[in-house]
Amino acid sequence: MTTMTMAKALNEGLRAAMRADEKVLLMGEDIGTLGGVFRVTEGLKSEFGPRRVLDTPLAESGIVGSAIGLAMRGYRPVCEIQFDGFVYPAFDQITSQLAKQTYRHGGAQSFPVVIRIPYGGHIGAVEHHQESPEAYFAHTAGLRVVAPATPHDAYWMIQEAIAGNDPVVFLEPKSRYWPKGEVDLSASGAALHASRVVRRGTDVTLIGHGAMVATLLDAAELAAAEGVSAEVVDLRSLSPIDYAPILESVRRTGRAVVVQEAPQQVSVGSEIAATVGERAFYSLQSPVLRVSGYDTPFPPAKLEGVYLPDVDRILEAVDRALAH
Amino acid sequence: MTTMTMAKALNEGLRAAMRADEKVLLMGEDIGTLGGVFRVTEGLKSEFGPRRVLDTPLAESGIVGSAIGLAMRGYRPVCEIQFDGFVYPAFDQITSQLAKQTYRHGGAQSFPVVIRIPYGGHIGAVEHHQESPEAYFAHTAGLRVVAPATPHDAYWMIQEAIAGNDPVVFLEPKSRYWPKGEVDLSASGAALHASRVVRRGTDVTLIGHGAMVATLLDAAELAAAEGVSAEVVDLRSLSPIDYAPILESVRRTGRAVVVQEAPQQVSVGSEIAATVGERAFYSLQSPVLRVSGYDTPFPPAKLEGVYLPDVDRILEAVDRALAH
Amino acid sequence: MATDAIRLLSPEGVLIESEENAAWLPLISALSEQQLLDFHRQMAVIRRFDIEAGNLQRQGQLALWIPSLGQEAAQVGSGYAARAQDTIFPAYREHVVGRIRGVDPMRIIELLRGQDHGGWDPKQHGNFHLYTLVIGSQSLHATGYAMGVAFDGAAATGDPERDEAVLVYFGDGATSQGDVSEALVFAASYQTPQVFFLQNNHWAISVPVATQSRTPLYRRAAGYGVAGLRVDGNDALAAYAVTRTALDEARAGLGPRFVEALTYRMGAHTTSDDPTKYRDDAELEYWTAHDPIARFEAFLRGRGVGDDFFASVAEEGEDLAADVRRRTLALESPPATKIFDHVYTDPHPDVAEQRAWLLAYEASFGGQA
Amino acid sequence: MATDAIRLLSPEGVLIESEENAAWLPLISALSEQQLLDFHRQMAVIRRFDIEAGNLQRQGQLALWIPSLGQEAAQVGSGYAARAQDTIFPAYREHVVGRIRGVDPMRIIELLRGQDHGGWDPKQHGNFHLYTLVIGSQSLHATGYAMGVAFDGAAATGDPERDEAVLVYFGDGATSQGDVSEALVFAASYQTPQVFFLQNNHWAISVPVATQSRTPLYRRAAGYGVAGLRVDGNDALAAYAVTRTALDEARAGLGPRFVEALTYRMGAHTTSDDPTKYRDDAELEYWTAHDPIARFEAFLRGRGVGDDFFASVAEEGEDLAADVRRRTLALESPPATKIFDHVYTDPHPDVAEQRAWLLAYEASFGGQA
Ligand SMILES: Cc1ncc(C[n+]2csc(CCOP(=O)(O)OP(=O)(O)O)c2C)c(N)n1
Ligand SMILES: Cc1ncc(C[n+]2csc(CCOP(=O)(O)OP(=O)(O)O)c2C)c(N)n1
Ligand SMILES: [Mg+2]
Ligand SMILES: [Mg+2]
Repeated sequence: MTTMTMAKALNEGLRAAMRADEKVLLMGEDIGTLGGVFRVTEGLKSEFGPRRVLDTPLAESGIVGSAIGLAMRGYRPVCEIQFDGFVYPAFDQITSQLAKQTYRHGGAQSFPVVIRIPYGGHIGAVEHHQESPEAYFAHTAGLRVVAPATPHDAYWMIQEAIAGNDPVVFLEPKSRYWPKGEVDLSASGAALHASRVVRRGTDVTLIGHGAMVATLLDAAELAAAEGVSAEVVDLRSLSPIDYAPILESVRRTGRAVVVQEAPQQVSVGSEIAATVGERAFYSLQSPVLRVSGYDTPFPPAKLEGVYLPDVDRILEAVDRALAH
Repeated sequence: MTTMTMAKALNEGLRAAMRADEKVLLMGEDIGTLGGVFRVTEGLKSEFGPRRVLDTPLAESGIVGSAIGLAMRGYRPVCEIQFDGFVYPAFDQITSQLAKQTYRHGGAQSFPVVIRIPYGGHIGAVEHHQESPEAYFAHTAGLRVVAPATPHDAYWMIQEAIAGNDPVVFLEPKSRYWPKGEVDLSASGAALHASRVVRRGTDVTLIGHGAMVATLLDAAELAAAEGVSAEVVDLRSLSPIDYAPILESVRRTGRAVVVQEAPQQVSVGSEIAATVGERAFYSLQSPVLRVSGYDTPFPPAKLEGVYLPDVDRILEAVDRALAH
Repeated sequence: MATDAIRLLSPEGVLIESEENAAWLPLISALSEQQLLDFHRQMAVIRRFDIEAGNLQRQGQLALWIPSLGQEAAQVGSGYAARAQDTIFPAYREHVVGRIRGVDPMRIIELLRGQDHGGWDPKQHGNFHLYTLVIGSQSLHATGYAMGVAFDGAAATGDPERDEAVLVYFGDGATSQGDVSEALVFAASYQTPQVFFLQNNHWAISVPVATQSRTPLYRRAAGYGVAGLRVDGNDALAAYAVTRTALDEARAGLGPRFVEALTYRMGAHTTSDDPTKYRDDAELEYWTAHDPIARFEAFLRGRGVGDDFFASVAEEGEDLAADVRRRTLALESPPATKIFDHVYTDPHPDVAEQRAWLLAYEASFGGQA
Repeated sequence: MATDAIRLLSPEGVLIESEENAAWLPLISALSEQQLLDFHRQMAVIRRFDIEAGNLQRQGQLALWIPSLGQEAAQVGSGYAARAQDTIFPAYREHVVGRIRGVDPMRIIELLRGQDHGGWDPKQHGNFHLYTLVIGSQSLHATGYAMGVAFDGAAATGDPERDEAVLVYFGDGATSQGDVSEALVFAASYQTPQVFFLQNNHWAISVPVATQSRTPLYRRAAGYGVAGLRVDGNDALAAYAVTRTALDEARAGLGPRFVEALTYRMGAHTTSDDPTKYRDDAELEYWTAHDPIARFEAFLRGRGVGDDFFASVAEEGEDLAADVRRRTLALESPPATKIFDHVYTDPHPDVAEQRAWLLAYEASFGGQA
């Protein structure tokens, strides 16, 4: 066990993946000499050289499109998109090409391309730098979508994502880059898509991913002080979603609140509410509630505190769930 | 009342909008001299000239991006995307620019841009020509998303979409372009976002949009023969969704089945199931069920019949809903 | 035909042994008689196939047909210019190139019938990649692949028999797509061993090339630091010599190259299209008079190739057409569960669950699945 | 500095009255003394403001600061080249141009503090559009706007005092984005009255311009049929003369133009950046010696402008800095409900509902909303 930030854990995970397989290469804007705007790739260009850590031209479609070609050549490209809001120029290559290539090739060829996206709010940044675009990818068949919540998960999940044979959108909760946590560099980790119960409880199930997991734990702590026992599930994977622990939990608690930073409409939260509503129908004592970003563009930084779900809004929903 | 196809109704609606406001202009690939690959814009270039009906270069981001600039100049551009699967190159301009411009401008400027997309399956076409991308747009705050199911709705909805002051993604169910229906050219239509009950029933509420509405009506007819009374709601608008008629219906029937061509995960159907599950919780006698495309890429044409929801799959879900 | 296009065969089929062609002519002399005959055979046989496929579409057997009619010379010349170790990324109209690289035309039939979205494994078929229907996308895949070739040290070793190059096809309409520009940027930045081959067939469905560009398109390349040339695309020999040279330069590590072949889409864009709505008879007449296959036939006849050969080619075309018709009519629908195959490479719980559901559902009707 | 760049002022600030500059010099002679002084004033005052804004960011008052340091000449020359009726689409670093067009620098402060995503109404502020943070996007907006100008008949009437043109700014990194290529395609196709103004400051964050292009970027334009020129971007007079001419040609209906200004980002990319990680001291030294403001000051002094003027400019800079600091410290957070304002122009039920919910929710805490 060692203590490190998520940024460092990702760095170590990438390093381990690159050492394990020389076909792994990194590409993106400013990831080489600079080490990425979040320093996640720091030191990797000097260790592995400019042919394995590529400072690309400034073009996201170019990055993903050429990564597809590199995958056809047998490489395992890991692309960095500098910020969440800059992934959209690559959307066509991701949606119509990357996600569908394995299918189109009838399995004759795999497309092990990982797209790393620092995502989400809480860092007080300007427009396009605080978004949560997971719904777009989770709706797209052919992609896998994951988001670690802790340094330890980041460490093994990035390696699992790279080692797998499918395209993975790897969402990194950028507000969690700097807090430190325990990382077991020798542990091999769980299956990439396994959700996990991070706190046991009996009255209500709180479900979230990425930076929201820490907020949910805070909320559960406060709820406990008020006599409410909340179970917290870290989704880890947004596509596919590992429903078994969620349904098991909801069948016990009878109540669920799904929390996310993304806008609510047609979101991963909607999907979970729909599926839990369907599969745990007879166990539910109150409707599955969602706490999300509002259905507006991500607001100016000074208002992100209003926009993003916080402990108070989560507890308000818990109260509503329990009031039923 | 006159009888015409949806393609013709759209053509007449566009013509009426262009006559009413000289700032309305059409842009897209092959929409001028050819009249569009579906002939929806037939005759408009000869009536309004090449400055109001633009055969653009082959670049979707260019089309939407320049439409934004034209809107800044006071125009009301109506863009045609040739097929559903070709909208993704424009995704950045739609998501990060068009959807957010009004917000960014603090209302100093409106962005009345309509993006027409022939969408959906049932026409036996090759890859990228049969998709239902509505979830991507319905998740995006700042856009409105609508889809007519009949020639009459197409006629007035396209005019409402153009007359409104917000960006609208206007989804045209291409398999419904050719069947004829009654169109009242003098009726002004409902509010753009009003859903409508198209068949009354008491046992189960069937909800859908676009080409699925006709399928739902067929299913309801067959269900009636088996003694099941199904109510059918045509959503018409996917963002915002007009829930009042839906909730009113579900509160009566206690059962709902949402049907769509799009893949199920993180879809408009998920949103409706989540919201109905939340707002009609105490009325539901069985879980809200979804019948959707599978969570795979849209398959080769020979298999679209397997992929797309049909009467049998809808009735199977109705049976399940009633069995609870 | 613009005067800045390289032309080795006159419209009458005469080899133009001019001063300015001096650089290219040795490449033509180096072609064996058999190779020249093959140029013609591939063009003529695929044209016959093309007509048959169009008929099959009209008879409801295919969802769509995309003819290569009129563009055979650009394709046969560039296709044969590629060496065995090269990798090719087509758009969707390169039936001649596919045949040269060993793709059974039935795979293209099946694709456009709606049986499959791909159809062949590029690795097993002359490194000829799948058709790409989203305009311009493949240009980036080709560039990425070529980056990989360079990173692997599989180019620029100085051995043209082993050094690899990449050839990517796209149309005049495609040049307007941002992806093609980004592909040029990446290619120039990584100095990929790659040739961009533009078939300027003068139309993007109903839109004339003048809407895409008011300046000759081969000049686009220079702005990216990529050397560009224009060739008479209805002249198979010019297409061959120029592409051959470009590929060999690229494989030698001299950087990416760009070739614009001026040709003409003599037929409809696809069977869904009606070109009489938007283009002149005169234009079609001009280009019919410049038919690439007729030109090559005249060239061969000028070299003494006789009726026997042309009759054998016609017969081969008829045989292929008949065979394709027969095999098309014998095609069966793929099994329903194919919709779930290879959505992912690794196991996926949702796909497995939906597949199981479909099987159980179909079984409930009495096992028609 | 590349030799193909147009330069009117030597690095020592001497006007180069050479043969090859003959076409441009009359434009400079036509500038009044006051105009020349204003060139300097705007550059120097914004540089002082820029430093203050950087300090405010470091003190936690701003989310980010984007300096224009080093690029003032390219901006002041091109900014003054635009006529009142012209419309300008900046990227995000054009503080000098914004000031010329009447945007209060506080609006930029508020944007980068995170109070607002926009900040001003272009129609009320010299037709200076909002900053666009997604690289290259604004190039298409500018082209669309310019299409509208052409469709309105507001250009090419022959009256330069009334004919409108559009000026769009972007960086060297942006040239790699597909959108910029598509903007060139559309501009050429519709022959828009528009100037593409590229500030090549040699870096895109940590990536040198050589990664984006191995050939001079102004040559990119010719491949689209757009005339392109390169100018010494640290020479305010050259930037002025060339952009003025390009805009006047564009407004006259001669088609779009492209100007590459060679300049240098002397500071960090933004306050989040640390350029010592990726660039040489020597490079910075070279460019510091070529500081555009120092060059212009030398030019003015050569014309007899004295200390008084420079002192008054320094004072104006100090005043602005103090004023901006004072006003920044006085800023209050926007009201919570601002997140719902103007998401749509027409009423929207979901927004209304969520807004009402928020108000009720905040009221439940005792009305802090
Ligand atoms: C991104 C995208 N937009 C639109 C289309 C529809 N479309 C198919 S072919 C075509 C014209 C292509 O023209 P060109 O690139 O010249 O190739 P050609 O068909 O002439 O060979 C269009 C617009 C598409 N396939 N992809
Ligand atoms: C689409 C997109 N990708 C990435 C970024 C992140 N980013 C912001 S500025 C920048 C570099 C821009 O370089 P350049 O165009 O040369 O302009 P400069 O900042 O040098 O003025 C990058 C990569 C972005 N804003 N937008
Ligand atoms: Mg073409
Ligand atoms: Mg730059």
